Amino acid sequence: MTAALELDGLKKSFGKTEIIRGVDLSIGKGERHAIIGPNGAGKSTLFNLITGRFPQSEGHIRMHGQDLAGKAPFQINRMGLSRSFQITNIFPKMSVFENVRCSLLWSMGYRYNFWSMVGRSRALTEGTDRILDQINLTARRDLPAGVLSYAEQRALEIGITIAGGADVIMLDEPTAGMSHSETDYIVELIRAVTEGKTLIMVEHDMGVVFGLADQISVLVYGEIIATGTPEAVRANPKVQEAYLGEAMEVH
Amino acid sequence: MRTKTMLGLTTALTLAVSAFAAGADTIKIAFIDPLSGPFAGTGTNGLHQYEFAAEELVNKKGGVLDGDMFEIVAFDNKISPKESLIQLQVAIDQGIRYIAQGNSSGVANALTEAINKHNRRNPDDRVLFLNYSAVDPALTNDKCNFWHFRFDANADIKMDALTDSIVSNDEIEKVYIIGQDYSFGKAVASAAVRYLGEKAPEIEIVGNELHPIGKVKDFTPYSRKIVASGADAVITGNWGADMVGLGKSVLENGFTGPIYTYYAAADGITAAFGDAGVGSLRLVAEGQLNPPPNDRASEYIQAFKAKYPDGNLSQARITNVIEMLAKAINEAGTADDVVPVAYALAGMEHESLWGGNLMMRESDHQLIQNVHIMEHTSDVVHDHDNSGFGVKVVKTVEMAAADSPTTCEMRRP
Amino acid sequence: MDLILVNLIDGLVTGLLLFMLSAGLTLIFSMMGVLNFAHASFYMLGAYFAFQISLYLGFWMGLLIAPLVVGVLGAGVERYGLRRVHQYGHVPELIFTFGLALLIEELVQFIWGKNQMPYATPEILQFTAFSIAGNSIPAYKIFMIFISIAIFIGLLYVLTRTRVGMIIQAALTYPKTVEALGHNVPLIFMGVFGVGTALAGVAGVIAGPVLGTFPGMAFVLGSIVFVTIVIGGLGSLWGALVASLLIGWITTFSKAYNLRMEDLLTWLGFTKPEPIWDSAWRDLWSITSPQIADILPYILMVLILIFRPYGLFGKRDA
Amino acid sequence: MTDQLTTDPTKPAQRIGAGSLTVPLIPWVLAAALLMVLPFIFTANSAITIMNQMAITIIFALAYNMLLGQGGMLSFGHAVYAGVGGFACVHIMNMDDFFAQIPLPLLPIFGGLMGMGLATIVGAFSTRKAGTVFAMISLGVGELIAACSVIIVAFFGGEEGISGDRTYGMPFFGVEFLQQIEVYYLIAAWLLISAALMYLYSRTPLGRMANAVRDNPERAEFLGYSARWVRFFSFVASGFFAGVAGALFAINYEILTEENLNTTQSGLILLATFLGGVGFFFGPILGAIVFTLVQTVLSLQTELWAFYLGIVFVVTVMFFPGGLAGLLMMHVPAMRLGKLGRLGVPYLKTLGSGAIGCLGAAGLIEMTFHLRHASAGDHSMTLFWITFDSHTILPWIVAIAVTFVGLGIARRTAPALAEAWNEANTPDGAPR
Repeated sequence: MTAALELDGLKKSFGKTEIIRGVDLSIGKGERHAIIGPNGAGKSTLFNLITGRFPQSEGHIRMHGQDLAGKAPFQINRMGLSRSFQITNIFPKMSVFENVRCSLLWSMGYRYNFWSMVGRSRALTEGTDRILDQINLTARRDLPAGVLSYAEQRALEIGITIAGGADVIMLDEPTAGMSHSETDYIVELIRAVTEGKTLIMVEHDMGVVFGLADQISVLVYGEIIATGTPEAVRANPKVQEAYLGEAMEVH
Repeated sequence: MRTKTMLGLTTALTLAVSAFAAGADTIKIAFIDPLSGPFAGTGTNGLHQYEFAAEELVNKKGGVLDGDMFEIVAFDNKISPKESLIQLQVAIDQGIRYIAQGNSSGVANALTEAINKHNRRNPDDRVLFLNYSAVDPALTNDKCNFWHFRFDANADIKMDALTDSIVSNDEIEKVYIIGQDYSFGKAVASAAVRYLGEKAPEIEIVGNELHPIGKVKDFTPYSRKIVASGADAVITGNWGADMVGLGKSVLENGFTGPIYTYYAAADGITAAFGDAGVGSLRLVAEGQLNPPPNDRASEYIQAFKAKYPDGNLSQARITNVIEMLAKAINEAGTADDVVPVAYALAGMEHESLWGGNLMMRESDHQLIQNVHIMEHTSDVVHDHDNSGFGVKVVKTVEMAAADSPTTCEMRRP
Repeated sequence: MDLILVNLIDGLVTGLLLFMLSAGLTLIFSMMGVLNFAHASFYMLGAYFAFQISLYLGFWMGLLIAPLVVGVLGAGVERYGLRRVHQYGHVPELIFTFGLALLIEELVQFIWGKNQMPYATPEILQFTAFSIAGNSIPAYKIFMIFISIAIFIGLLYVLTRTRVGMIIQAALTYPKTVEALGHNVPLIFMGVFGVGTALAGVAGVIAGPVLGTFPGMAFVLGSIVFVTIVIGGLGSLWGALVASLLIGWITTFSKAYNLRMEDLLTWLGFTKPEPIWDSAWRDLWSITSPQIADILPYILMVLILIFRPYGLFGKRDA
Repeated sequence: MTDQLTTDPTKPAQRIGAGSLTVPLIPWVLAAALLMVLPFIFTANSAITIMNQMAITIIFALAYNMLLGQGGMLSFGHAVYAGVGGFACVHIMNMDDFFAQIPLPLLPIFGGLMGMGLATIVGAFSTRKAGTVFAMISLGVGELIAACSVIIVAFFGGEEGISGDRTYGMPFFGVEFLQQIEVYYLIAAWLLISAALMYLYSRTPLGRMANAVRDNPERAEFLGYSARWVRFFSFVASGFFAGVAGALFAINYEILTEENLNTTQSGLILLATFLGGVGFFFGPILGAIVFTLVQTVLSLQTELWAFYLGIVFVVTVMFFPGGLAGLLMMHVPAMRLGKLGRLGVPYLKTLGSGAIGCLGAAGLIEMTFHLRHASAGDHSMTLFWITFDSHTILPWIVAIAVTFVGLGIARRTAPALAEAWNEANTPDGAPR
């Protein structure tokens, strides 16, 4: 069985600064994989490399065995990879319903269709409503997304990310800036909507990480210093030393 | 005609139509020319000349027919062919039968064609086109029609006179032709080449070029070329800012010979040249202001300057338009049916306020008149732009090009 | 050939004039991300103000006062207009400055009318500095060159050698950080906008007498200034300088020499269709370089945008 | 407050726009009926000319808004697509044999295809980026093609343009399009067809994605759509309808010139569209109507029309970025609550007096202008149907008084209006 996602000697430099310094990682199908690490370790850069936002300097990224080199974000998305963003990245002027519907269009085969009415497709409307229901935003359906509360926008962000039915889901700090109750709500949401899919997430909240992930990788200064189950990573002395130290004591 | 207002909606649309509704005893002449935008100065000045001429030459003398007065109705065409057609429609709708326009041959081409079509499609409310300033030769040649009358000498006729003047000047051996890149500029250039070739093949044309119209910020490179070519004289059809820009730049960069022009007077141009233009600027035009041709003309100019101190009597032909139209209406006995008026105008002879005879040639509706070569000087009685400078006639071609050929095949109703 | 030297000087004058406009525009752009469509309108205001002042106090006072007035006006536009529109995003900002350009043109016509103003060079500079092969170089042109270079050096000095310049340069790249350091970034923005428009004002003051002071002067120059900073690379002062000189020389030389498309096509191995006036390509064959001189910058810009979207010296995408 | 705005999903009738399954037909039927009867209300030929102009501008503005409003692309050179479509149609009119074979009403299709063809070429490189880069390329290409129009005389006819005769086409059910009114109905029909098509386009997947790309191109890329291709298709579609507008222009005026292509024309359509409002489909329609009226009717009344237009435009950009349509749509919540009527009196007080104040100010401007630029000795001027001497003090006092009293009352009553506004937008019984 090929891995869902495979990184092989991945490097990225901005000018002379090497941000990602050779990452090898294999994420299996259906795995829930969390990437943790201190600020500035290169977690978001890693995400951006995988999703085609930046080109890598060296190395390979393979999804289901296919090389992603030189592919644009939309091409990677069409191959079944979808991501969310650390800073909420939705369509603020469009309604919540529209937001979700737009994220369904490509996967439902509409592509650059300009001859059929979106409003006429029952399947599309029902599909959108189903996702709205899943992310608990049915009541907000017709509001402009920009007026939602922060937690609701985060939920919408996740809704948009999963709507297209991608089988590899990447979430960048889904609970950043949330209160405890909001975090619990989002964690439950993530658990529900990524059922049966490969999940890769960057997260700072260790509660979330240990609650959700099957596997954890620790990224420090552009290198992965440990990968394994939560227990193994927790026990890893290198991790303890490099990063977790005090942070772990708290939890 | 007043448009009925329905549903109590006195909308702006109706306003447009009814705003100019006036009494029955006036003969309205639509003045369609730019009254806003970059050429508004020229347009407004022309409008004043029309209003003054109608008042002074017709209305004060008791009007035409049974005391019908002339009224000039102004329409702003923003020097756009499209706007002109809209304004033409508005004018026709107000029952106006006479359309006067002059600025830009492009607009004139659009109007003459539109009027031709209109008259063919609507025989009940035909109109006449009194073109007082658009000099593209095509208007009285290939594009001529029965409804169009041109009161200015066309570009060819003027060039004929202008080249005569050049040929008679022994000091001119090399000529540089430069103009704006459009129909009129090209017409001027080809006429210059043709006439010089016919009259004085020994005169060398050392440059013949066109520059983009209204877009050149700095004419220095052109004047460098002119100076470097060793030309003794420059011929240009430039007008407006292009005239000022080219002329000033040529003089500034060391050119000392004569510059032969069509439109280097009034509308701020005379003031802009001032002292620099003396001895160089030559102008070919009809209508003599200096030396004053007769007392009547002088009185007329003084009266105009009294009413419009900032204005210029820059288009003497406007008085010809008004006088000849009045005469034609009287001869035809009607102002409503333009066909007899047109027949009366065609072939009409008239003595101009500015001296000399006028003859509206029947074959192409081109007015045959005296064409003058003038020079820019301070030795004038009537100046332009209140600058102390003006144009003075130095040479006259009587009834210029009276027997010139035309390709016009006019269809008459 | 002597003419080359003459044209080099002429092109330099045009280029430096363009640079005074594009320098301000590019400063404003790199700081605020706003392409000020109305920039050339401030140039026009400079010329008109200077003309008005020169009627009473003479040319030199006009040169001194008019740019200051323009700068204050510009700062006012930033403070009360642009800052308000800023919240809606860049496209409305661009539309705002576009509307402003229209309004200023109408305003100028309202106040001064539609004719060209008799704004002339000062008498003290109305002589021929020197002549090259019969072509005279007016002293005023030399004066223009000196003023432009002085301003460029002054600008460079302020930006690289003074504290204010350091803050501005920092604010260009890290506005948030500079603000956090306690500097009043909105005030800096206003100041830069004011200075940028004042520079345009200076250009207007010294160009008005030679290029004409009329309501269309902004429109004629406006889009060329845009083209300049796009070619140079949005936000790059050196780019603006290089592009200005490039455009100055390209347009001057293509006007000064009659290069014909016919020669080029023949050289490329095409045969001239006969008879030429009946061919659909007749217009292509008859093109000469002076005819297209003024659209060359646009062609250059489109090519640059296609092949090098960030311009000659640009560091980032707009 | 936001809670109050939430619609109840169990009542489909309340679902607005986005979710509804049907395209509302009633406005279209009303529009068609209105277009039918308008010539019977405004019978004058010049009124029909203005309405023709209006209809053409509406199509063009709607096409422009496909870019600006729906696609977020600001173009300073869109006139070239309309212009080139129009030029192509005049050339077709002049191809005697061919033109006699096709009925005139089909001509706009050719214009549209021509506009579309050009848009395809230009769009291939200009739509890579939105925002400033797109705006600059559009300006450059626009200037380039406009400048070429005087150089490439074979196609564009140089400065004087080219003209044709629409009546040489094949008669369409016996109609030869000799009269303005016949042309009116042809244009009206095309207006309905084009507007409907453009409306429907905005409801297609591509149309929806154009909005998404406008709001957040990066996010759209991560949803499987190439922002560039979405922009490209919008651009091409917009080019088609611009070409249709150009073709109708050709049919109506039978002449096309350089000014159909130049940046002034492109700027005007931006002005009209933005004034109307880019946020709503009907915004450009409103804008085109108002703009055409200002251009053709107000310009007959005052030389300063462009000055006023400039002021209104700048004020719109600064204070009402939603344009006229945005202003109208602000009243929808109050209308839903059935409280629109409560705004009537405060509006009358504030806006009424404000309008009078503005007219007073306009009067002052006109008088200043007359004082400065009228010919000396010409002291009499006519303003609002009153003729008076602009060199006496009385009219000035009156104008100043009207201005200050009008604006003063507006200012005084503004808080009351704001109060009434809040009131009207708050459901009864809601906590304030």
